[in-house]
Amino acid sequence: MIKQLAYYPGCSSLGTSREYDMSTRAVCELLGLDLKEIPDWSCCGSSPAHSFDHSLSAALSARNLALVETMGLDMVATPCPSCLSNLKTSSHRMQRETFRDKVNLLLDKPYMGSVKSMSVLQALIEQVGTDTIAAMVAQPLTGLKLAPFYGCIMNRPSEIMEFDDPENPTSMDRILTALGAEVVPFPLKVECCGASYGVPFKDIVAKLSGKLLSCALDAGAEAVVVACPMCQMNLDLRQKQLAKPAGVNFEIPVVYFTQLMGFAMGLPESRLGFDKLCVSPALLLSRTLAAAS
Amino acid sequence: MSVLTGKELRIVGFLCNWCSYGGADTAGVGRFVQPTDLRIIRVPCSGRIDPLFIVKALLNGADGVLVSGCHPRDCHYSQGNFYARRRLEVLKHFLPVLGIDPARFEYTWVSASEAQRWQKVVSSFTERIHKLGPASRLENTALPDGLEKRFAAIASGELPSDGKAATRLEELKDRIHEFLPDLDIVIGWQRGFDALHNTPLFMRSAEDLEKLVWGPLNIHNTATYLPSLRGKKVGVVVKGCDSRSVVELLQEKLVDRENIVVFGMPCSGIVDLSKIDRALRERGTGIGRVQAAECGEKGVTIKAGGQEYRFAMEEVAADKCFHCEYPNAVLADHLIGNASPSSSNGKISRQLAAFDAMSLQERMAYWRSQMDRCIRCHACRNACPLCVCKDHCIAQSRDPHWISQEDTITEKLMFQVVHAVHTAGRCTECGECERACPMDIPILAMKRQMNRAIRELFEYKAGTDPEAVPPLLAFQAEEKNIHEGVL
Amino acid sequence: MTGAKFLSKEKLLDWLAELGQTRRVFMPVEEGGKIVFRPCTNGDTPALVRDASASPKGVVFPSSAELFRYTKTKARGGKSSMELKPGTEFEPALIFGTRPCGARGFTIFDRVYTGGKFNDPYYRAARENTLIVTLACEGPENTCFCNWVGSGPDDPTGSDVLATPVEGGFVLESVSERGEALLESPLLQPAEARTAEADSVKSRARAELPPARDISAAPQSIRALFDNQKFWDEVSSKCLSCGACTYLCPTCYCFTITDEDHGDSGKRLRSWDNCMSYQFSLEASGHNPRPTKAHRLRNRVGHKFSYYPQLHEGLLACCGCGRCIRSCPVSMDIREIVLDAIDRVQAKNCEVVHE
Amino acid sequence: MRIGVFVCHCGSNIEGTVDTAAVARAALGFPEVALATDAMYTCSEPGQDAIVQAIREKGLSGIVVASCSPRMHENTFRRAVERAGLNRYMFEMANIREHVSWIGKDREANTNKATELVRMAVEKLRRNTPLFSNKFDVTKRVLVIGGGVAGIQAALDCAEGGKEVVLVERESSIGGKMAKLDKTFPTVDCSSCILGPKMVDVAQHPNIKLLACTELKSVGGYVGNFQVELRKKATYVDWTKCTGCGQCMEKCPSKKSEDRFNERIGVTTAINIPFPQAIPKKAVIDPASCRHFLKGKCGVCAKVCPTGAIDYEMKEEVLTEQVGAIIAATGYDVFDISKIGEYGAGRYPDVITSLQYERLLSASGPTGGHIKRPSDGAEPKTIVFVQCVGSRDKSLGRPYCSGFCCMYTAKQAILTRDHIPDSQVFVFYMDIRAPGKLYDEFTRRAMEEYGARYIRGRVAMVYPQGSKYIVRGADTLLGTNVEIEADLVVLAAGAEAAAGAPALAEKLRISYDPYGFFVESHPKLRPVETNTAGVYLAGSCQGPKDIPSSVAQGSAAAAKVLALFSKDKLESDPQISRVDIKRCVGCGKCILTCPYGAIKKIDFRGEPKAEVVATVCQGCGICTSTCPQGAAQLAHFTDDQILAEVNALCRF
Repeated sequence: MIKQLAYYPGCSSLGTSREYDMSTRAVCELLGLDLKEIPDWSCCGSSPAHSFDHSLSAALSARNLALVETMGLDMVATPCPSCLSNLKTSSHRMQRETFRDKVNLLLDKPYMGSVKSMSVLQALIEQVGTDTIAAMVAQPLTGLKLAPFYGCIMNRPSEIMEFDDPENPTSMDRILTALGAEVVPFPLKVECCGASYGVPFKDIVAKLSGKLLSCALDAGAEAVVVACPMCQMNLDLRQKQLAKPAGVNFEIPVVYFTQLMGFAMGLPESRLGFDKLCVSPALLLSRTLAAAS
Repeated sequence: MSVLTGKELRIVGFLCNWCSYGGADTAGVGRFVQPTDLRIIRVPCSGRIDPLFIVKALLNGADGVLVSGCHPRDCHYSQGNFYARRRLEVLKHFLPVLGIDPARFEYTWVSASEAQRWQKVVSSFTERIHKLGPASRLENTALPDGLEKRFAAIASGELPSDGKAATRLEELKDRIHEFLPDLDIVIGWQRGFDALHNTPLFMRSAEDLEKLVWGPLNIHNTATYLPSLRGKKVGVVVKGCDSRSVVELLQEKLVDRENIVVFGMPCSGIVDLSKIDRALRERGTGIGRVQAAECGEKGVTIKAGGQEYRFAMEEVAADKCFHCEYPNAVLADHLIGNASPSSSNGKISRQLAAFDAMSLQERMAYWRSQMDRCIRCHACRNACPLCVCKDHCIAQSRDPHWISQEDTITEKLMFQVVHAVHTAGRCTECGECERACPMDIPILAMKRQMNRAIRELFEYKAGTDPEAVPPLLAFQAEEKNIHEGVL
Repeated sequence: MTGAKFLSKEKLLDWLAELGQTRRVFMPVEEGGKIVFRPCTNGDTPALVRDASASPKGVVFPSSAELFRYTKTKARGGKSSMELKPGTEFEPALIFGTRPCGARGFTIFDRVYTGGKFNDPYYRAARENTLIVTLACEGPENTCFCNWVGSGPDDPTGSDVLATPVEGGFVLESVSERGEALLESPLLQPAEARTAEADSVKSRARAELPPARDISAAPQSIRALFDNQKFWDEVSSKCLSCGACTYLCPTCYCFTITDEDHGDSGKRLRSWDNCMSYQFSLEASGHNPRPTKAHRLRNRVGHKFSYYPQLHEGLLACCGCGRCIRSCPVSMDIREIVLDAIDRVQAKNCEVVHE
Repeated sequence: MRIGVFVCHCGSNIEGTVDTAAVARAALGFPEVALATDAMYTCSEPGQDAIVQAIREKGLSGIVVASCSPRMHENTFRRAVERAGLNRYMFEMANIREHVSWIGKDREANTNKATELVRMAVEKLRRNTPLFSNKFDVTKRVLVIGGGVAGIQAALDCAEGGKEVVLVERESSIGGKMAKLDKTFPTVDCSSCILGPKMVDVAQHPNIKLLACTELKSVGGYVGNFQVELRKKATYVDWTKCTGCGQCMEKCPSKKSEDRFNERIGVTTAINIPFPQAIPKKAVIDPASCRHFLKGKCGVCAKVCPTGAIDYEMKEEVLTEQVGAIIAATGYDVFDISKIGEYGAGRYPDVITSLQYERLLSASGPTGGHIKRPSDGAEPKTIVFVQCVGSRDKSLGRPYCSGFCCMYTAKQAILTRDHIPDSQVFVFYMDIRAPGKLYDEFTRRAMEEYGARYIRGRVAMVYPQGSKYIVRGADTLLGTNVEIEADLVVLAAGAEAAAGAPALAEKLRISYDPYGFFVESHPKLRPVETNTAGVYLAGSCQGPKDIPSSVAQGSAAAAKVLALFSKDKLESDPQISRVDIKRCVGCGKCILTCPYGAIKKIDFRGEPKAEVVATVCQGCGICTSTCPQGAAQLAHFTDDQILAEVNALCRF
């Protein structure tokens, strides 16, 4: 049965995380999730908006949510945890009547509060389920040791995000296991990668991200699997910068979980965008293909 | 001697001995200055507070009533405030139908140590009452013009339907015939003194069975007789609404399941004789001159004074039949067919909609004008299938002495409040109270309001589940829909 | 004796207003679909198309009347004294628009309260100060049976004036001396030829009534069935034991006395009571000689059709207005019960004869 | 009725803002008031004498005192009117101090309000009737529920006082949490050395009937006369034959039973005696791991048992006991640390609770008293203790302080350094709460003498790195983050109400707080009583407690029981509900809502009626507000009495 969800790609999808967006659309299509892109969606405001003004930040998200209501849908999925965080926080705050009125004043069309926001990860877990995912696997990722990395805001704060365990989430672990891969115990799976310090304090980012990659390597991972454009960029793009302080030359692929899903389900590479990654997973993936055949 | 005119208003407090009375004491010991209006009545537990005390106070001169007890879970008697919370919350929802501003009544929780909180509660409640000003008194209200018109303007709705009503009677008779030998009595309906008036029938023999009739003139709730026939083997023919009374009686163990046999008849609505009377009067005749009447699928055809009048069912059906959710018996040993229910869509009745459209002042004035007619015959009570106290009703008791023999409107209204409060969470809205009223006083409105509160608060409908406990005889430690403690 | 007078419809309210100058005028008005007797006020029009839902008895015999109030006063030294004040004095009244049955009802009261060895001052004061202008009936309702009890649609018993509706107005005939005085109003015209029209209205109404059933055997029959619990159980099975019948009945005269005490002051009330109620015969011990509704219904029927006639020269304590049938929530029919009782006793007697 | 009204000045407490003479004058005008006067101190001896004298001389039949709160002096005045020969319930109080004179300075308004309160009291009093207590016998046996140190103390004290005690314990041995401890603070003496003899005393005391592996099934009756049903679980070993020799344990082939006594550090045999000092020292089979039950064959224990005590067919039994009082001493449970995801308990084997650590320290524990990491058995060198885990944490629904964690953490720090002198000990804390005798000195010793490094701050996260664990936290005093590489992380798990405490409370008809701890009658003045007469509390079931407090409460509860049992007859409170059988229609609504089960259905001449069991009724009045006919009336708070008060206010 096909399920319809509104889809909010978020700005990263237009640039740094096009591969995430591509693979998400491809995988969802295959699994019967009909993603309807919100027409005329706008930026969620990201961190700058809410650091400046809560009602402005909420209005940016609420505009998109109100658009979902016009679409006649009651669920929206977004690949980006940062966008999700804004959508959810806005909805949460707008449960308060005074705040809701204030925000709706800023909008052309008021948001009635009927939309449930979720990550693509949550949509895949709750609307599709690991059983269906496992059943769709064409080339299992047998023998692939993966460290799933959720990032710091996918599940937190738990009373707003309301998905999975905030300290020890396992949803991505379960998907990867369903794909046939081996998930290594990765204690830092909800640590901060330092994304927002990416420009001003590169040394902090180097420390935080470096520790993450070291931990993944220590745990025996051959690749880090992510669900966040920010994390992906930090961990993948900066591996050269991280190498020096950590004293390790990492060279560990950092892939989106949707890419791996697409790969395991036999989708063509052109729809998954592995070529957009800095550290190429090609070697790993060809090994899996070889093992499978 | 009274409250200081111009300075104070009459505020009555009911406080439990263990927590809130102690809290008020602690506030005194701490010299927490409070307004002087409040007069405190000490009771052992908030569970002791009969909501009727509060209505009594509000109808008789109080401008505000404040109840305070132990915090939930802190009750000295472990459960008293849980019961109190349900009953008082329901009362709060009920008061507006009388035209009493619910803000004049508040309940809250204050522990023996919360002196400051008590001060805040008293101060803010007193302030609230002063903002509202002196309460309007029932005797001093005047009815605005055109209220009746506003009532009439509110549309009714859809009726249930049963295409095969005509053929059902024989099937019913056969079925009763089969079981009659094992039963002492079977209750049904027969034709009464004229063509429009049916009357309850008590069948004891096959001969009686021949008198049995079926149709929209079977307006009486047969379940009403069941509690008084306890101990006998009784068969009872029921419409959907009657069956809910049977279920409620079973819920309350007022009848024994093994002693009753329920014959469920699908119902496509009953008539409201007062509506027919009104319609006939508009046409220059009256219900007293009816010579013949016939009820068909399309409605009622009446011959009166040599003329024939036709009324569509929509014109003359009882209000309760519109949006009827239960045209079929919810419990039956023998179900004689099925009617299709009308879409209820959670719509409220015309009557309630009319009340909602009135201001509080108007509601009070409306009751004043309506209750004036009351002759205190208590037909409302005696027709009520759930008024099982009947002979021992507190309306006629000197000890306890809730209601006096003075025929003031306040006393008459007080009795109606007693009825509504005592049937709260139990009433199935069969409408017998209003139908039985020889003066056509719209007393069902109070029960409808009460039921709306019960539905909203407890998601409960009386008389639908024989195993359910009526909500005011139960509680939950955490009440999903009660959010008290605004003070 | 002044002859009959004609009152035109247009002048009805003026006439009532004129009467209202010297006494309180009560008339039937419509309220919430029912007709009740209310003091006549400006702008109200009487509801005369049919008999009132309530009976006119409340004007003379209020549902709750203050007999007296008392106040206790304490003097210094602990001695106290009690002061009694009589209840409000009955101001002269006039009932307009009751039907003959309602007026006849008062005569049944009279025999009890003023006719025999007892003299009820409160009732007497009210009755003597109340005039009754009765409206003759143009036709019967299904519940009417005044002809069974010796009355009729133009029965003047108990009235002071009998008004018969004719085209464009009423023909007024005085029944009593006090009634005669009422006809002296300049608003009235001599009835002249309209009297004949009135007579034909009356005879038409009489003719329209279904023939009366013979219930002369009722007193003996009901007495014979006194101990027949089965009979009373059966006829009362659908009775709800409420008081609608008694409180609406123009002839039910029972009352109860209560003191509403407020400490040092209070009042004594006389209120309608109702033999269908459990409390009516409840004794202080907790014993109740009429514990079931069957006992109580037996009393109501028996009182009207057997016990009262025995005390009052065979006159029934029923005026045949049919209110108890019309307003009964379960459509009980007192006629049916009386006939049933007569039939049963007759059938039994026949059996005896046959044997 | 002839009523006397006494309006008290309370020195200037009342008179300062209330014109008491005016109140008295006004009262004289109230119904049936024969005498009204003001007095300086009504509660003083001359004040009370004046009341007594007035009753005798003026023939008064009811008294109203307008003074302080009835919660203060109602009993004082009731005794006074009783001395004068009146029934104690022919008395009412108007609270014109706490509710009037102390809360406002407007003399006019206060005087008016005081007068109204007096009117209310007079109107109520006019409807009062004399009430009389009933006397009934007392069964002088006590049930103690829970064999931890509090229950043991209570049982021993009652037994020593010459009363029979039934002590029930859910586990197979008494001893409770204390039996699991290695040492106790602040003396660092051996826990089993001080508890052991007491446990033996319990076993040997002629007045104590010890029922282990037993739980409370139901409670009926009332103070002085409880009927208690006890459920004795099937142990599959006939304890009358078992000598506790332990041969069965040695031979048992199934070694996968969870070791509850050792806090699930390791496993144990399916047939088991939990620890060497167990009382009673009897074996129990765990059918969840016993091969006989799982596979249908084995029978090794039955073969080796020298007394033939094994009985695989044993069934659960229900016992009935008659007792006059009940002491609940059901203790607490340890907070489930796996609920805190960031600490990884449950995922990381070397993140353990303090009580598990206690077992590692104990010579009778699974490691024989050597501190070994559960993961690899290695001796840890760096040990991090984290305090307030599941305490003082609103986000976990545990806002309260568990009270004893600071102390036992200090003790464990000290013991760690004793056991492994070259170890490093870190303690993360929020505040040190050590208010007991020698307590603060003890924590200082841990820091100063034993070199435990106390870091003020919360731990954010624990995660493994190699064979170690990184403990990341904040040092709020230095304002920095800290990361410690630890070998073992010990979480000072807080106390929570024992599993099933709310259900037990409902059986005992006592209140419990939102966390499941039982609620005492008064937090200060009645700390071991409950609101149900005859039921007392001891130990941590009322709230987290350390050993001295638990023992003190055990003794206190015992003292209450002994005081109760010192009377041969008890008097019931006559302020209870009564059912007017003439009004009752037997609808049973009161039975449904009575929280005490104090109303029963009776048959009266073939009709159902309700009847109040006078000794069970506690006088809450729920039945009165439930009964539509007004048949159930709470004496002294009847509908008419409350209506009189309402009318006194609203009619004037």
